[in-house]
Amino acid sequence: MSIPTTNKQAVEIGKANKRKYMLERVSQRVFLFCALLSVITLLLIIGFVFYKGAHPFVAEGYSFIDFIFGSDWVPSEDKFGIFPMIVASIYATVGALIIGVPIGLFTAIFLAEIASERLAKIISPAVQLLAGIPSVLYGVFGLAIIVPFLQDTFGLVKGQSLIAVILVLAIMMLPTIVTVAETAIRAVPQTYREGSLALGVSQIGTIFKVVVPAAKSGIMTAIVLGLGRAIGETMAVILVAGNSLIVPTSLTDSVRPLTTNIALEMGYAFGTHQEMLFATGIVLFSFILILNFVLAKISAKGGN
Amino acid sequence: ACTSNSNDKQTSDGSSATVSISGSTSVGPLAEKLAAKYTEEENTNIEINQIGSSAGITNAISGVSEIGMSSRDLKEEERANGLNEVVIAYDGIVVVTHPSNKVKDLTMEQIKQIFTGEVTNWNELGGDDLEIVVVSREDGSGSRDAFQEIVEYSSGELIRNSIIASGNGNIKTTVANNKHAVGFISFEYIDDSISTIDINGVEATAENVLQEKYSLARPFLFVYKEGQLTDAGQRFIDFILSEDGQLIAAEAGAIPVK
Amino acid sequence: MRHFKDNLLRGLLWLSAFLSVAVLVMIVGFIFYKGIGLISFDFIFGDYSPTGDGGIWPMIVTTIYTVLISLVIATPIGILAAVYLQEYAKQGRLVRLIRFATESLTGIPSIIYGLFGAVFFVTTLKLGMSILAASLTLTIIVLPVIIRTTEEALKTVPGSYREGSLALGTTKLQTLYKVILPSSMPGILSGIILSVGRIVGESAAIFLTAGTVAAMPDSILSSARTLTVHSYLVTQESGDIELAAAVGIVLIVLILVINLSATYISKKFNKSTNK
Amino acid sequence: MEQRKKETIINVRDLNLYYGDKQALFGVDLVIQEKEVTALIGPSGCGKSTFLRTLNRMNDLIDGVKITGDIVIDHENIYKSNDVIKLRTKVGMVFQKPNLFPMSIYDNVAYGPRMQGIKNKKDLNIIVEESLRGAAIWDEVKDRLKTSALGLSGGQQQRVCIARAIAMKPDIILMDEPTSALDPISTLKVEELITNMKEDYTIVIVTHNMQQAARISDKTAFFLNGEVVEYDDTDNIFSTPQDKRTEDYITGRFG
Amino acid sequence: MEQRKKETIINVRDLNLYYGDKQALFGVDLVIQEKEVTALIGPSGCGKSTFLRTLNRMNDLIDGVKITGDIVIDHENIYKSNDVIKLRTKVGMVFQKPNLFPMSIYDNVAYGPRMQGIKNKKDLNIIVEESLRGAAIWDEVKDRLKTSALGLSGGQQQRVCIARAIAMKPDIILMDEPTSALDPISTLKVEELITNMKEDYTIVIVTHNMQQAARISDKTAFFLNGEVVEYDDTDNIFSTPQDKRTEDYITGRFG
Ligand SMILES: Nc1ncnc2c1ncn2[C@@H]1O[C@H](COP(=O)(O)OP(=O)(O)OP(=O)(O)O)[C@@H](O)[C@H]1O
Ligand SMILES: Nc1ncnc2c1ncn2[C@@H]1O[C@H](COP(=O)(O)OP(=O)(O)OP(=O)(O)O)[C@@H](O)[C@H]1O
Ligand SMILES: [Mg+2]
Ligand SMILES: [Mg+2]
Ligand SMILES: O=P([O-])([O-])[O-]
Repeated sequence: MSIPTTNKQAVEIGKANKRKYMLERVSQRVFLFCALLSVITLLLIIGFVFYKGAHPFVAEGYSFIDFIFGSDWVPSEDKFGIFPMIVASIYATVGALIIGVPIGLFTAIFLAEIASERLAKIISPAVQLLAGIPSVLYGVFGLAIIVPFLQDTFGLVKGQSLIAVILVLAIMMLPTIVTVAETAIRAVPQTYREGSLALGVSQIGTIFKVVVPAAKSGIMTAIVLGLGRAIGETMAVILVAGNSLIVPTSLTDSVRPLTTNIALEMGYAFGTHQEMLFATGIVLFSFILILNFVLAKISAKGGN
Repeated sequence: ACTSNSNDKQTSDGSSATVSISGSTSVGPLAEKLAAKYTEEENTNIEINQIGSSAGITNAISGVSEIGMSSRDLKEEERANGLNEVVIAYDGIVVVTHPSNKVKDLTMEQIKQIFTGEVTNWNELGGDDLEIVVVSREDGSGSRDAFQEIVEYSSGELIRNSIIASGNGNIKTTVANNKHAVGFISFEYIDDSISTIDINGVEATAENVLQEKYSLARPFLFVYKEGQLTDAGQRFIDFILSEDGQLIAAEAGAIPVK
Repeated sequence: MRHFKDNLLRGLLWLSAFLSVAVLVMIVGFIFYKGIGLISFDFIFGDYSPTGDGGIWPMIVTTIYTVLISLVIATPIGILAAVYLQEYAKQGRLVRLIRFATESLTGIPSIIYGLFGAVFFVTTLKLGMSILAASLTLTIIVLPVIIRTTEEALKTVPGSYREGSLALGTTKLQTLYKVILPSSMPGILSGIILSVGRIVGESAAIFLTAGTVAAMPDSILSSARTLTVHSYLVTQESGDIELAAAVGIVLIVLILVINLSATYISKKFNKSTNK
Repeated sequence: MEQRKKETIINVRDLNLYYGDKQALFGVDLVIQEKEVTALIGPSGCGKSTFLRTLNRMNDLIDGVKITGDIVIDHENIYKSNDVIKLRTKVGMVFQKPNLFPMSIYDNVAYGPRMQGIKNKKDLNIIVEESLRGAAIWDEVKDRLKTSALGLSGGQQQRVCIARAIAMKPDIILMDEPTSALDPISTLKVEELITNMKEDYTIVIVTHNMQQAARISDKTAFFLNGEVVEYDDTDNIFSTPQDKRTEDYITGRFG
Repeated sequence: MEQRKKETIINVRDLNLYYGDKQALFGVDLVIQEKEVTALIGPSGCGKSTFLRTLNRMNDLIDGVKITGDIVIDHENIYKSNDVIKLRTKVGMVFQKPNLFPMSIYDNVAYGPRMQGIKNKKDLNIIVEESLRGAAIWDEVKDRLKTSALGLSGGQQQRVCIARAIAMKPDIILMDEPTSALDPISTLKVEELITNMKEDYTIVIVTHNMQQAARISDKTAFFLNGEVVEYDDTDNIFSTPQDKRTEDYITGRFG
């Protein structure tokens, strides 16, 4: 005879507990609703962007293939190709990850495991503060310091370049990665450290073989959030990217990532031009969804 | 609080009406200065949002704002929505370079060659042996539209690897920090950090524009939907076009209508 | 060999931390160096004037409004959503969908949020360009941040706490607010601090939804300009880096004050539960 | 024996439990009398903890657990009723590893009663003191009731856990190796306590210490690989085990 | 006894330990001979674990711990030398609560050797199997070596912990109540193991089970309130304790 663990028909529930169960049920619904809100907004936003962005292809006879692979973007002449921007976005994101993730994670490890409590108590809030500095100011910093620095140091004719974008983005994702990863690393139970150290494993060995793997899920979150910051960033990038419409072939080329294209022209766009900017948004979206998907796969693989 | 136009705001007890204005970031600062002066005397509340010419025009059409500001001419589709336009001032555009640049005077043709990439080194123009870095505004910008129309090249001809900067200030900072660079900005933003270029020997001044010796200029527009302009809005436009208003515009670096 | 590898890694850890701190010092140093000359009592507490010699008090007030309203809406929703995902939901399709949605939301560029807010909150819901419309847009932006960090915080609460409490005949809800949430408070708080940063630092999404009106807002339905939007406009349009940096100083101090009060609250919280 | 007249309080019939695909309990039948101490013994991994946790439905918390069969406690089929709260109030539990909350000692013990709505400070004080005395820990902590419970040593923590369970005045108390972290003196005190508590409570205890089982329990069930091999009066189990495997296990210990 | 000729391997002189302001150990003197089993007994909270953890400097991890006095292990003053890694390789440890890493069983046991640079798969396989056999757990886990160690029951986990320590082939093994979570059969196996290991290793073990101390140890130290009250051959301690408090404690258990 089988007894399902979730039995729907209530059998004699104590009076005092009735209220508790009611509250329990109601609260669960409320929690669920809150959780669903993000799905609802995501759907709304996707719907909105797709509605706007699909229009030229559905109703005005533009070719989506030309849009993706075209290399000319001249809205006033009805040319909408975003291939250079796609390439720029990929390069910029990957570059920022390559620089920002290791430095951010290592800083987080340093703060959680190596630094004295006193030092960590000073640095951690300072790094958190960086997270709060508006991206415009990063852009100003990039424009006034990084761009001239690149010009002078490497003798470039212009410092607005892919490398400037990468540096600014890497700096911008640091605080997010450091803060979230540090919290995750600190949460690893002390017994893991003890177990490893007691085997005569060095502190560094313990950190990299036991502590960091145990904090994997939190570290993935840190990277996802940091990545979000990098992909979604516009205002700082506009100022240092140069926004040229060329497919970058070197780190010193000026580039125009997808986000920048949207932010740059949205205030001035009208009609098809505006819709094409939304279409750029769709591409960006797909880009983000693919990335999230890949990251989820990676972290699931690591979880086994 | 600007979804509705000022009709709703005007209450019978005489408290202040609100005029909501949005649009071009070039026109914005001038409009703010005019509004500051105007509201010193009039019991009117003027809200100015600088969000770009097109967004302003869209808002004027949809009724989110009573008046839109534009630094470019209206497009056909926009006109079709029954928009009226008023020129509130003119704005001169000046070509600027790094202060160290020896080139001080260019012809229209040379400017075109620079921006279309036919000329790529300053030494071809009598300057040092430095590669030219072109800085332009974004596609759709009123300043860029006007500049290209007068210099006579199209967006497609603009040299591909030009830096695109998203505002007058951004162009100015970029040019001020790069001895290779050349760009164009509104008269209002001229200062010591950059050096200005004369065209065919004519200096970029308001006077020369008014005397039609200097041709790089475009209108600043207020646009509104027929029948949607309130009394308060109309009075503000009247004020701008008055002598007092035009004086303020001149002080702010713009070129008066008359 | 092992020693060498250890020392190398240890060196890299120090180097990374040094780089992070150096960058922080450089950025903050740059902002202060450029902007400190403009800071004065009148600059902070004075009314704005378009001629350039006015203050930024209206922007400060607007910024505080947006932070407060967004947090008041986003924090409870975010925490409850995280609670659902961690404590209630059975791992399955729905949870995966919600997670996927949350993660995707973190990656959407703020300009798209801005456009969405401008159409949905400003036009469709008829809130107009207003502090409220901007705050609602910001709520969507920070929601995923709060959800994710809260989830991580909840994960760190040992299962034995839950068992211990439930075995005493308490409901999940009671266990939640008496044992689980208090133990995960520091993590939740760090999420909120991150969110404050995101809200204060946002520009693209705000100027499309709240506008750029440089005057003291009458109410949360007024169109207004936040500090960040102000520094954005100043950088783009007038290229006045000093002024942008001066606004930056005020922003940094503001964030500092908010962070310190959050830390203080969390300390008090810990005292009452732990010690 | 006179206890024979006591009523059945727990009646387990044909209980099977699966962790996902893996079956951990196989057709367990067990009848537990009220106001007795029932000991569960058996080698590690044989399912003692798993079985114990079915009695207050703590296994509900683990995803993928499937249960078939019936458990009737106090005339109520606990897997048919939905009132787990009532069940768990009636059936208290002490875990293998101490699991105090990160609160003060006082708040830990007062936690359950407070959640049931007892607010009065004096009442709470009385409950806390009685429970801590009951768990033989009062003297050691009475001066630091307001300090964090996590600062105590393992043994002290476990006794506070027992106090926390006692504070709910349950009918039945489940204990999963409650003394495995205690020193002999505390163990003795707890054993005494258990013997005293028998007057008021029904106790089901998992233990590895056969001496302990022999000393304090009335009935003993021997588990092996998820089955109950033998269940009888403790005296019988230890003197004349019927099953060869029981005998092996017991003598293996003392052999 | 013939063991008397063995050499001193651990020499503790006037050891005091403070947790912040609170003193936990008071002038402990103790000389431990190599290849013997030394048991530490005493009531909960008396400082047994604390003392044990000074021997491989695990207390270094706790903020605010202050230590005075000397501990000489193998002719080296361990608090004067800086090579804790060497110390801990030489002095292994098994904790009170199992603390396996969130990895597979195999990886847990192979962890230490790997970190010492052993990469060869065959060597590792041999080490892992030997260690698991040594900890009397091989048969239970041999078919699931690659599954997560955290899925094991408490008892199984603790035995894998012992295997993990054995895998390092240390000179000295510290054990903090290693069998308190084990069932009698595993306990017996581990006890046998400990008795066998004596041939190669020096073992210091904290236990609450006086029978266990009597069965397996050569020397016994009785701790009370952070002091060593009595330290002698195990036979003497259990037959003719010199100190009244030792007697009370021992008889309290079996009284
Ligand atoms: N959450 C779980 N998921 C899967 N299997 C489990 C889980 N918990 C326990 N098991 C398995 O179920 C069996 C019974 O475990 P249980 O913990 O009940 O044993 P036990 O008799 O209490 O052992 P011990 O004396 O070591 O505590 C074991 O084989 C164990 O590996
Ligand atoms: N990290 C710590 N900080 C402060 N005090 C501590 C800490 N760890 C232990 N103590 C205290 O030191 C004393 C000795 O503790 P210890 O854990 O060594 O006892 P024990 O003899 O091992 O007890 P048990 O048998 O319960 O494990 C206890 O009073 C305990 O409260
Ligand atoms: Mg068990
Ligand atoms: Mg101990
Ligand atoms: O005036 P614009 O900003 O549109 O060039």
